[in-house]
This record gives sequence, structure tokens and C-alpha cells, in this order.
Amino acid sequence: SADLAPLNSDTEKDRIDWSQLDAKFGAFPKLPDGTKAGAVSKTLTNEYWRSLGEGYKAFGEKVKVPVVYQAAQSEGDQLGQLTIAEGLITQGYSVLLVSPQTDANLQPIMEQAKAANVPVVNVNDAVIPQAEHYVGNVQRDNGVRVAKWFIKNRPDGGKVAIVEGQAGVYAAVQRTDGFKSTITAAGKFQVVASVPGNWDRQTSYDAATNILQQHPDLIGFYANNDGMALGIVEAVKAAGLQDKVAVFGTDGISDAYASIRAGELTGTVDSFPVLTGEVALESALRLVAGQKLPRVVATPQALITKDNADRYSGNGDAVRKALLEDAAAGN
Amino acid sequence: MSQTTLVQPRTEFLRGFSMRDAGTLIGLVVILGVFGALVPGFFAERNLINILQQSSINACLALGMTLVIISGGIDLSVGPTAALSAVISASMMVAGVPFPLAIAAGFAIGMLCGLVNGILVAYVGLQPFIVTLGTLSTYRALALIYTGGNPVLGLPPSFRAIFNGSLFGLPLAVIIVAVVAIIAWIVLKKTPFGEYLLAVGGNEEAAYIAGVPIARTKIAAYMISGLLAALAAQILIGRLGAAEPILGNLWELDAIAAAAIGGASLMGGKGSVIGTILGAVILGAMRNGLTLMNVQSFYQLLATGLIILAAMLIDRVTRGRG
Amino acid sequence: MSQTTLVQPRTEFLRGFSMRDAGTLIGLVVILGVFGALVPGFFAERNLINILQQSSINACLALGMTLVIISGGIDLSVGPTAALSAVISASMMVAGVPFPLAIAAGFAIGMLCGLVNGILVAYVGLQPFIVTLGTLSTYRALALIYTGGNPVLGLPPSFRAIFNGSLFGLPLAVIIVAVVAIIAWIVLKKTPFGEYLLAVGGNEEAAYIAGVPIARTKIAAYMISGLLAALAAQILIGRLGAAEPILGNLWELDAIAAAAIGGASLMGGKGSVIGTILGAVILGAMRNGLTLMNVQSFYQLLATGLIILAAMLIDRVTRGRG
Amino acid sequence: MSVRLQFDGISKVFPAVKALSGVSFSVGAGEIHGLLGENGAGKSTLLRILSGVYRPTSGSVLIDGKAVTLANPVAARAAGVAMIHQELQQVPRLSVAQNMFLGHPLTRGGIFVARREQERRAAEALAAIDPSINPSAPLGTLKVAQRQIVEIARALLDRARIVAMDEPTSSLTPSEFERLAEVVKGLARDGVAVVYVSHKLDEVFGICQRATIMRDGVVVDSVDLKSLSEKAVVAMMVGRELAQEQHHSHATSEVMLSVRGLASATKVRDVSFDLHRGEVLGIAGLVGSGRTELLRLLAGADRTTAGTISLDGKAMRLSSPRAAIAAGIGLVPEERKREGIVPLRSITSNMALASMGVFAPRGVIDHGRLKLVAVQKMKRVNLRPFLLDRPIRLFSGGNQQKAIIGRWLAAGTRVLLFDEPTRGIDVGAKSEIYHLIEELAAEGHCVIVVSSELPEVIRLADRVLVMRDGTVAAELGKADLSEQAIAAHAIPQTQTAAGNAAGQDNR
Ligand SMILES: Nc1ncnc2c1ncn2[C@@H]1O[C@H](COP(=O)(O)OP(=O)(O)OP(=O)(O)O)[C@@H](O)[C@H]1O
Ligand SMILES: Nc1ncnc2c1ncn2[C@@H]1O[C@H](COP(=O)(O)OP(=O)(O)OP(=O)(O)O)[C@@H](O)[C@H]1O
Ligand SMILES: [Mg+2]
Ligand SMILES: [Mg+2]
Repeated sequence: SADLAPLNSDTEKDRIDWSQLDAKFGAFPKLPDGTKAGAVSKTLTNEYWRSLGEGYKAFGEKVKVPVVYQAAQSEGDQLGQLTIAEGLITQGYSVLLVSPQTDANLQPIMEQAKAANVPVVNVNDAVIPQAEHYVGNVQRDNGVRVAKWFIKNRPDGGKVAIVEGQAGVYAAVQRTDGFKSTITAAGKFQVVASVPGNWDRQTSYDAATNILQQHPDLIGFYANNDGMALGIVEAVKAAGLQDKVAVFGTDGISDAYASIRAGELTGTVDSFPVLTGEVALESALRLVAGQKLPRVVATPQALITKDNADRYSGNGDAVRKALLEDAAAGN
Repeated sequence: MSQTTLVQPRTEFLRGFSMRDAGTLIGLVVILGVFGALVPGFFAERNLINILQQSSINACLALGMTLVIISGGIDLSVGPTAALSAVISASMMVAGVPFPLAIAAGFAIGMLCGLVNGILVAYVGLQPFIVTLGTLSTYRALALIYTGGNPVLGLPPSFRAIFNGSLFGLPLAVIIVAVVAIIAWIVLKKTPFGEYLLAVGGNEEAAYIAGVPIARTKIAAYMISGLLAALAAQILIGRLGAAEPILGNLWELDAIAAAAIGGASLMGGKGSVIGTILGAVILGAMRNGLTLMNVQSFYQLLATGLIILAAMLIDRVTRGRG
Repeated sequence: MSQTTLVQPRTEFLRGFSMRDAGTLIGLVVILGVFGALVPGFFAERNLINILQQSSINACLALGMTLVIISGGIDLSVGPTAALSAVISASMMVAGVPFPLAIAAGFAIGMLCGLVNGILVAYVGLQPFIVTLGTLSTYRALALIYTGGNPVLGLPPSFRAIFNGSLFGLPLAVIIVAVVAIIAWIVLKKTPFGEYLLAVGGNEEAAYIAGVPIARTKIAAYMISGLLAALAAQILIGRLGAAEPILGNLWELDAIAAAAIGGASLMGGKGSVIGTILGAVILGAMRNGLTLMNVQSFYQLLATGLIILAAMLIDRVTRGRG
Repeated sequence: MSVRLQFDGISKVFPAVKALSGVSFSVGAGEIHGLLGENGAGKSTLLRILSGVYRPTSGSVLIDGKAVTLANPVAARAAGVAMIHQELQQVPRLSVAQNMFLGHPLTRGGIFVARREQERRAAEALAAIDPSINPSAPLGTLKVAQRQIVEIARALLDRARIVAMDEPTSSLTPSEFERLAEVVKGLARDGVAVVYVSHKLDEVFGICQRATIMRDGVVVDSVDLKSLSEKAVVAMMVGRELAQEQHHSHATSEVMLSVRGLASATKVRDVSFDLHRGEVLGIAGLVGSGRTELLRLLAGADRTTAGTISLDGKAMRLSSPRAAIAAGIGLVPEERKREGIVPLRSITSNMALASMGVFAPRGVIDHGRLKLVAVQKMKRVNLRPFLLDRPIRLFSGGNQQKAIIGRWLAAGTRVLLFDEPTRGIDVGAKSEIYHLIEELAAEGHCVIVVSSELPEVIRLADRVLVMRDGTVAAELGKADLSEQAIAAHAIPQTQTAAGNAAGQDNR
């Protein structure tokens, strides 16, 4: 596998949509006895990662596979996460699901896991270049979907601004780029500001206040995650511009849904972390059972606004059904 | 004697504004000048108020930090203290507790966090840096465990109105912090406690021999720092409408930077309320200006570092050696 | 005469291992004991080697930090220094520069970063905390700008082999850091520079009158810290096979914690190489043990905070006042 | 005369050192009681117990016949004890008045510090000794002597029943001592018990009626000073007779150090002199006349603004102490604690600091050789206790001074600059240091001694420069040397009140 090209999860050709798993690889296979799965993610301080863990647990319970789910103590704790992952390998798990802090910090795991003959599945956001298996959504597409909303719903164009995540983080770079390139390509729109919000509500609030003060005619914000978007919503409200400025986030955490229903946040791009967790564990266990999956399993995402919020909330099965319909409709 | 009394207030005022503060002021003026030249609308009243508002939280923390630094300590745990206080008082409000009571509880939590820091420093005799590094993790973990990692939403509008209101065109948060600053200035300059702080940080052995209550003085400094962190937390959750357990990440660095730019010495015994406020405004103006200039994030980080160094250098040069 | 010379080495060795270090050692033993009792397989040879390997990077940084702290300073910029050095040396390797040359360039970058810190502290006379807070942002920004925020991938396997190899069953990284520790111990205990560090941190004025080259000593301490940050970076990118501009986030806190647990005083003039190594291993063992126990991350954070405090307390109690 | 203060079997054990064992003696109300002993005899330790800084290992303190528990300084003050500490215990950034009222400030309404009232009361207390000190000036801007006067005035404020004075005059001039003596006698007339520690025996004989003599932590005897000679007291202190001191000159005609037109930015102006091989040059002058600053210029510690310095006929630029040391010039500084010692390091390390390069010819310190040299040099200066690995901060001031002198012996320094070399140093050690200085001169070193104690200057110097206002006012050869002659040149002619010579230099 040394000849494997560095992975770009957004563009990799060897991919399958999650909705096709059953169709292409049949029903969920029988697993060897004593199969257990270990998972490590970025941090539990963000709801997204906790939901991912719920997905792991839900699917684990469904197929009776014990799952251990750990996370680093804070976002950016690169070596701490490596320590956790190494611990999981020594403890003899059948498969490892990792959501690395950065593209490189879990690199040593790949070799250790290979030596221990444990498959590793890279689950969402940061991408390990040598990863043989990746489950997640297309990061760039988050930004693209929001841009398309603007193009469709604000035909006159106008000024928009981006509040970015931590400088240099893959997801932040891709989401920003997707939004920026799509919306500029449409003409009419001007990205008047693209400033760091560091995944932080307070920083984003202050940045949005400053941007609004300079560009009172702004028509919209795109934030790289929901926490930042919710901070921006407050800044927009404080400036009394809630009817003029559309605010979008990313991730689809529950607070974002609540805010959308309350008519404050305009929308978010939900990447369905619970479902992603289920799909990731399913894919991982299929690997344990010896199936040869494509390198990338793409998970769903959808732009949520007040109009469709109900369709994508509700219990897991309902969402799954809705998304399968979407997949069938080619969304 | 009566003559002295008449003349006193003026000299007192001048004494309050020292040479060192003048250095910080020059730093601020230079930075404002540069941004004013580069950013159209930087000096708009609206924007200046923005700068003050955005500096207010850091200024509030930095005032407490200044007192702790003067006492010869440091408080790295202000962010998590604020977070713990915020989530507890927010969840009380959401549970229907009248908000004055919930705010009081938040303040109590802040002071309790400070008390723990203070006891470990003053009675157990551990190093302040490492004590508050330990409680930095501990308080953060408590906030996360208490909320399960989720933000507390749905704060009552009446509560939010307090911290979002304006008076005479100034945001209430700014006015609150200004009042805190005046109190801190009076405490430091006019009360025995202020003298004790300077003495404990300046020469602990001499202070002990003179009968200064060392432990109580240090503990009080940490408790004030905790209280002001809790106040900063209330201002923030009032503004954002949500209390997150991860609120206040890296606040300690901004607060220390403001205090240091304002002339506080991390060796203790030295620090100025006016300087600290100017330091916080320097940092706030910088963030504001960089955003308005739409500087790309890597270059913003670069500018942040360079401006901190520049502020210290300007001060150094205007003040000369010493 | 000959007798004195013969007796010297043994007493010297014992002198190297002080009472204070014994306190840290007891802290380590207690923590190992607790985890050993709670976690099956904690004492497995494989796991003990893991602990050493996982501690090695922090130990490397903490050694440099110890020297800086002894000199009365602090270096918050170690993480970004490591990142800058890593991305530049990695991109040289990827561009085909022979890796010894690229490593040397990385070391040079690390020392250059330290030199800048040192000059600002020693010649310009700014406070170490605030200088390195400024360069913390500056160096990080430079690393991000240099790479455009992207990781540098595709390091040559020959390079990676050095840092990933083993000798006598011990990972080479561990051996390298052990060698560095021995050198640091010798430098601190046996060379004029070590005495100068202790004197400058202990009483700068007296050291000046006694002819100690104050500025050069301080600058050297920061340069060594930068060099060791660069070495830590090489070890890490060797392990990871990639150099990221955001590498080394929060390294400074772990390094300071290790040095402080090991007995370094942030007031300067005091610190121990052996203590620092023990401090780094305490932190490493703690991370490892908590992971093996599958402690949820919020509770891991709680344990991290409490164990730092506990390590300091154990040391305090075993050592008594002073 | 009723017994006001009684020490009853006081012992104090520090880790590894027994500082006091079974010390008992008493002091009457209205008595000025001398406490004498060599460096390290335990005087300060005893007084620190009296003032609540240390707790005794055993034994008790009785005040007016009642045993008191002096758990901390506050308790001691409440029990009526005021103390002047040997090491100045002050906060440089606070004002003089704030320092004097530290720990028990006067307040308005119990909330605000009554600054002006404090300053008024401070000025009153200072007036008796040095009215020129401004109570609102930051203490850090004062000179050592003034700081010591502030320390004394602080103790007077307390209106205590017992005043303990631990070397209150170590930085003061004789005229300042005279005024202090009046104040102390006034206290005694009011019934205060005074314990007076000093190494200046003339002072002790001047104001004390009785004295207790200590050696190695035990009381040798309590004696009536009226009936004893100084020589006998000294013999009791050091346990042997000290030989009568005689001046010996070893000066040659060979010029070693030559200074022309030296000036600094602040004080020193147009200083010129020659220093000969084997010569001991004394520098006398009032406090603030620029002596310390001149030595700092010669030691490379401060920048010169004009003038030349040449050593052995070669012009030199003394850009730093390091350069001066390399040229063979070393300074024993005035403020030992601030400029002399590295407190946490051992005697050996402190000694070797200036000559580390010599002990590390190949980059690594040869600890064997270092130890041999340390043993040799510290034997020569007679360090007590002879514990070379012990942190220097645990030694008495006199022994710290010996280690600093040893530093220059080890560095092979040729020109030694002593600034108040025997400040706070006992008679025995003092005579040892005098002998040392003479031996150094005999070996061909040259020595400059700055001292405010005129007998010391006269005893040591082959020649004396009298400084006034930053410049050399007179040069006195051995023949012209007398206390009167020095004083006549030191005091500015235009000035009437000599006391104002120490005039406040408030920047
Ligand atoms: N804190 C301490 N720890 C250990 N030993 C101490 C401490 N303080 C004093 N000593 C020792 O106690 C002894 C008595 O010291 P002390 O300072 O009382 O002497 P002294 O008579 O005041 O001397 P001097 O005339 O030099 O002031 C000395 O041997 C000193 O080294
Ligand atoms: N208030 C002050 N502000 C600034 N510098 C001062 C002040 N007082 C003293 N100094 C500096 O310290 C030096 C004091 O020592 P100086 O050489 O004048 O006196 P001296 O004759 O050695 O007397 P002393 O016995 O006090 O040392 C002064 O030359 C001056 O440069
Ligand atoms: Mg004494
Ligand atoms: Mg002097």
C-alpha cells in the first residue's frame, strides 16, 4: 500500500455513497467472535464529535459489537490524541476508527496498526494522506451548498463575509474555499471579509460586529461551524439587521436546529454525525469481515433551513429514510 | 495644612497617572494612528465604541490579573473559572431561578475558584503558575462534566437586556468595566489592601515582618480575579445568549498580555490599573483594525504577535531603561 | 590531594540527585503504583517503553525550558519554534536536499528563533513572558505563511528511519533524549555556563558584578531551548512522516508543567535536569494510564489537572517547607 | 530598675545547625543593653525570635515577668516589641511613609489609607535623625544610609516597650550615630528596654550600660561595661586576645593603576589619581559624595562619560565588570545581599563565579581543583561554619563577605576595590579582613578601600583621598592623616549644618 496516492477525500475516485453499501456489498456480514472496535476523535467539547460517538455506539449495539470511544482533552491536543490511539492499538481492538486532529498527527498509527494487522478507518474532517479507508462527507461541499443557496435566493447578489475556523485546519480551508470560489464564480457577489473566528463564539461575535459596522449593507455570513454561526447571529441581532443578513453555519448541531426553527439562524449544512458514525462503524466492521470496500465511503450532508428542518430532525430512522430518498433523487 | 489639602487632589491625580502609563498611552496612540491611517472609518464613533465594547471583557479579566500579578502570582485559570461560573449560573436561570440570584451564584463560584487557587498558593506554598495550570484543567473539566459539553441556551431576555443595554450611548458592559476599573484603582492606590498587594509582591519577607497578612492578601487577590472572571462571563453570556463550557479559551493569555503591556511585572510588586486598561484597549483596537482591514488569518496572527512586541518596544523606548 | 580526587565522583553523583529530586521521584512512584494497581498490563515492558517514547518529546522541550526557567525566564514559543523548524527542514528534504543538511537547517532555525527571544529579553530588556507570547504568534504565523497552511508530506524514509529505529529494544527517540538529558545535566552541573545560568536567575545584579556575561547567558538559554524545540520537531516529523505548520500546539504548557513538577522555580535560579525528566515521565505515565483505563475525555482532563496538583503536593509534603 | 525583658533558656535549631542553645539573660526597663558576639554567634537569631519571625525550639521569652507567645511579627508588636532588622526589610516601590506604616496603616474611616497623616507622623519620627528625608518619596530612590534611618524611625513609631536594634548603624556615619544615640537615650529615659547589637564597640561602650556576650550560640557572660575594657570584651567575644593593630605599608613607587579626569553621567566628575603596586588607598567622604559610584566605574559596572583608566601603563576600556575582571580588577560591593551573593548557591559556587573559566580549562569544571581552591581560600578568610556546599544565604553577613573576598582571591585579582568592607562584620573578622588586605598589598596587589569609618581608613590606608561632591577634594598622605583632617575636607565649606550633607537626592 506504499504506492497508495495521498488521499484527498473530496476528490478521490475510488468511492461509494453510503446509500449504496447494502446494494453493492450485501447485508451486514457475520463477524468473527470477539470483534471489538476502538474509536478516537478530536474532542468531546464539540457536539459534533459526541454525536459521532453516539452513532458508533448505536450501531455497535445493533450488531452487538463493543465500542470504546475516546477523545483528546482539547481540540488541537495532537500528541495526546496520538497517545490515545497508540493505547488502543496495544489493547488489541479489531478495528480502529480515527478522526485525527490534523492530517499528520496520527500517522504513526497507520504503521503500528498495519503491523498489528488492524484496519484503520479515517472518519471525517482531517485526512491522513496514507489512509486506506475514509468515511466522511465532502468538506468543500459544505461551503458550496451555502453558496448555491445565496445564488438561488439572492439573485441580486451583494456583499457576503466568511468567518473561518482555526487557521490551517483542513476542514476550515476546504469549507471556506468551496464557498468562496462558488459564490465569486457567480458574479454579482463580493466576499468583503474572510476573517478567523478560531471556532470560537466570542471571537466570531466580535468579528461579525466589526464587519457589519463597516458593511451595513452586507447580505450574508458563512461560518465554518455552527458555534461561530450562533455567535454571528447574536451580533446580527445586536446590530438590528436580522431581517437583512442571512447567517449560515456548518455541522447541524442541535442548537443550530433550534435557532433555525426560531427564525434566527438562516441555515446550516448538516453532515449528520450520528449517521456518519453508524456508517463509519458499519464500514469498519465490513472490513473486519473481509469485504473490500472502496477507499472512500461518502456520507450525506444537506442544507438545512427553516423549510426543511423537520424533515431532517426527528429520530434516527426517519432521518435515514429521508437521506436515502435524497440519495435516490441524486441530491 | 489646609493649603496642602487643596493642592493634594491634583498631585494625587498625576501620581495616579505615572510615567509608565504615559509610555503605554503612547503605544496606544501610535497603534490607533496607524490603523486610523489605514482603515477608513476606524475613528467613527460607532467603531470606537465597538473597540471599547470588545475590549471590555479582556479589560475586566486583566484587572483581576493585574492584582494577582502585583501580588507576585499569576492566574492561568481565569478562562475555565469564567466557564464554570457561566454554565452554573446560566443553568440556574434556565431552571427558573431569578437572575439576580443566579448571577450572585455565578460570582460565588468565581470567588470559590479563586479561593482554591489562593489557598494552594498561600497556605500550601505551591507555585502560582503550576497551581493555576492545574486548576485550568480542573475547572474546565468540571464545566464540561456539569454540562455534558453542551452549551446552556435560553437565557431570559431580562437578563440579557442588562448586559446588552446602553447608557448615554455607551454599552452597559463598558460602563460596568469602567466602574470596576475605578474601584480597582481606588483599591490599589488608596486602601491598605492595595499597599499589602504591592508589599507582598515587592518584598514578601519584609511584608511578613511588617505584619502584613500575606496569606489573606494573596487569597484575596485570587478571589478578586475569580470574581472578575465571573463578571466577564456574565457580560459574555449576556451578549451571546448562551453559556458554553468551552467559553474563555486562552483568555488568560490576553489578560496577561494586557497587564504586561500596561506595565505589570511578572516578578511582582508592580502594576497599574490605568496601564492595564490601556493595554486591553491596545489589544482590542488591534483585533478590530485587523478585521476591518480584512487581513488574511495567517497575517492576522503575524500582526498580533508583532503588535504585542511593538507595544512593549514603544513603551521601552519612551520610558528608557528601568 | 589524591584522596579528595578519588572520592569526588561518588559524592558528585549523589549531589546530582538532590532531596528535591527524591520528592519528584516519590511522586512518580505513587502515580505509577496507582496506575499499576488499576490498569492490567500497565507494567508490561511494551507499555513502559510506550510511556518513555510518549514522554520523550515533552522531555526534550522541558529540558530546554528548564534552562530558560533557571535563568529567570520562560519560553512560551517552543511549539511554534518547533513548527517553523519542522516545516522548513521538511520542505528542504522534500525538495531533495540531503537530510542531514535539512536537519541542520532545522536546528539553525530553532536556534535563530531562540536568538530573537534572547535578544529581546537580554538586550532590549523586555519581560520574557510577553516576548515569547509575542513570538508564539509570530513564529506560528510564519510557519503557516511559509506552507500556506498545508502539511509538508513525503519525507524520505531514510530520514524517518533514524527517528523511528530502535537500539537495544529502546526507541531511538528515547535514547536521543536520554543523551540530551545527560548533556544538559553535565552542562548544568559541570560547566561555567551552568553556574552562570544559576547565578543569573538567582541574583542577576550580583552575577553582573561578578563578571558573569548576563546577556550571553540568557541568549544561550533561549537558543538551547529553540534548538531542543527543533530537535523535538525532528523526532516528531520523523514519527509522523509529515510536518505541519500547526504542530506543537500547547507544547509550552506541558514543558513548563514538567519543569515545575521537577522542581524548577519560575522565579529563577532553581531547577533540576533529573527532576524535569521525572516530571515529563509523570505526565507521560498519567496520559498513558488514563487512556488505558478508557477514562472519558472530560474526566481525563479532570485527572490531568488533579494529578498536576497532586504531584506538586506530594513533593511539597515529602520535602517540607522551603 | 524592674526587669522588662527576660530570655529563659532559648534554643534554636535550624536544619543541620544549632544557632542558639540555652540563652538566658535579662534587660531592665530603661536599660540599653548591648548584645555582642562574632558573626554567626546567634544575635540576629535571638532577636528574630523576640520579634516573632522565628519560633524558638525551646525556651521562653518573658516580658514584664509574663511568658509571652510570639507566634508571628504581629503578635510581637502587640506584645510591645519593635525591631530594627539587620537586613533592610523594605518594599522599594512604596513610599517612605508607606513603608514605615506597612502592616498597620493609619486609615480614614477604616477604609482608605490616610496618606497625609502617615506622612506627617513619618516626618516627625524622621526629624530626630534625618529631617531631609522626604516621607512621600519612593523608598527605592533613597540611599542605603537613608533607608537604614527609615528603618530606625519605623521602630520609633511603634512606641514599644522593647526595642531591638540589630546593627542599626551599619551604614551610618558617626554624626548620624550621635543623633541616634540621643534618640535611644530618650527611649531609655521613657522606660523602654533597648537591646542594641553592633560590631562597632565604641558605639556600644558609648550608650550601653550592660552587655551580653555570645559565642557560638551560647551566652558567655552578661557584663557591666563600666568595669571592663574594650580589649577584655573583645577577648570574651572571640575567645582569645586580639593583637594591637598596627598599620604596615607595602607601597612601592611603581604605578599600577592610573586614573585621569574620570567622570560619570550622574555624580563623579574629574577624578584623577595614581595607585601604586602594594598600596592601600583609602577613600573617605560623606555619604553620597560619590565613592560607591567611583568604585563602580573602576569595576566596569557603570559607564564613564569622560576620562581614562590605564593599568600597567596600558589604557583600558572598562566596558563591563567582565572586562574589568579580565584586566585584574574586582569589586567587593557595598550592598552584599543585592550585589554580592547568589543566595541559593553554595559558598564554593559564589566564590568561583568570577573565575569559572579558570576552573574549567577544557570547558568542564574541574570540581576536584575547585574544591581544593575553595578549601584553601575559605581557610584563608576563616569561613565559619566551614561548610563549603551550604547555600550562602544561610551564612551570617560577615561570612558572606568573606566568601566574596575569597572570590577575588580565587580570581587572582590584582586591583581589589572594597566598598565598606567591614560593614556588619565582627571585630575578630574585621581584624582578619584588615590582615588580609595587608597581606594582599604585601603580595603586590593594590587595594582601594572606601569606608565611612574613619578609624578603619586610618588603620588601613597608606594614603587617603577625600571625596566631596563627586570629586577628589584632598589627598592626605600618612603623615597628614587624622579624623579631623578628613572631616575638614569632606564637609563642604559653605555648608553650615553637617547633617545636611547627606541631603536628599530625589532624582
Ligand atoms: N534560616 C536559617 N537556616 C539555617 N541556619 C541559619 C538560619 N539563620 C541563621 N542561621 C545560622 O545560625 C547562626 C547564627 O546566625 P545569626 O544570623 O543569628 O548570627 P549573628 O550573630 O546575627 O551574626 P552577624 O553578626 O553576622 O549578624 C549562623 O551559623 C547562621 O548560619
Ligand atoms: N535617590 C537616588 N536616586 C538615584 N540614584 C541614587 C540615589 N541615591 C543614590 N544614588 C546613586 O547611588 C550612589 C550612592 O553612592 P555614592 O557614591 O553617591 O555615595 P557614597 O559616597 O558611596 O556613600 P554611601 O555610603 O551612601 O555609599 C550615587 O552616586 C547615585 O548615583
Ligand atoms: Mg546578625
Ligand atoms: Mg557607598
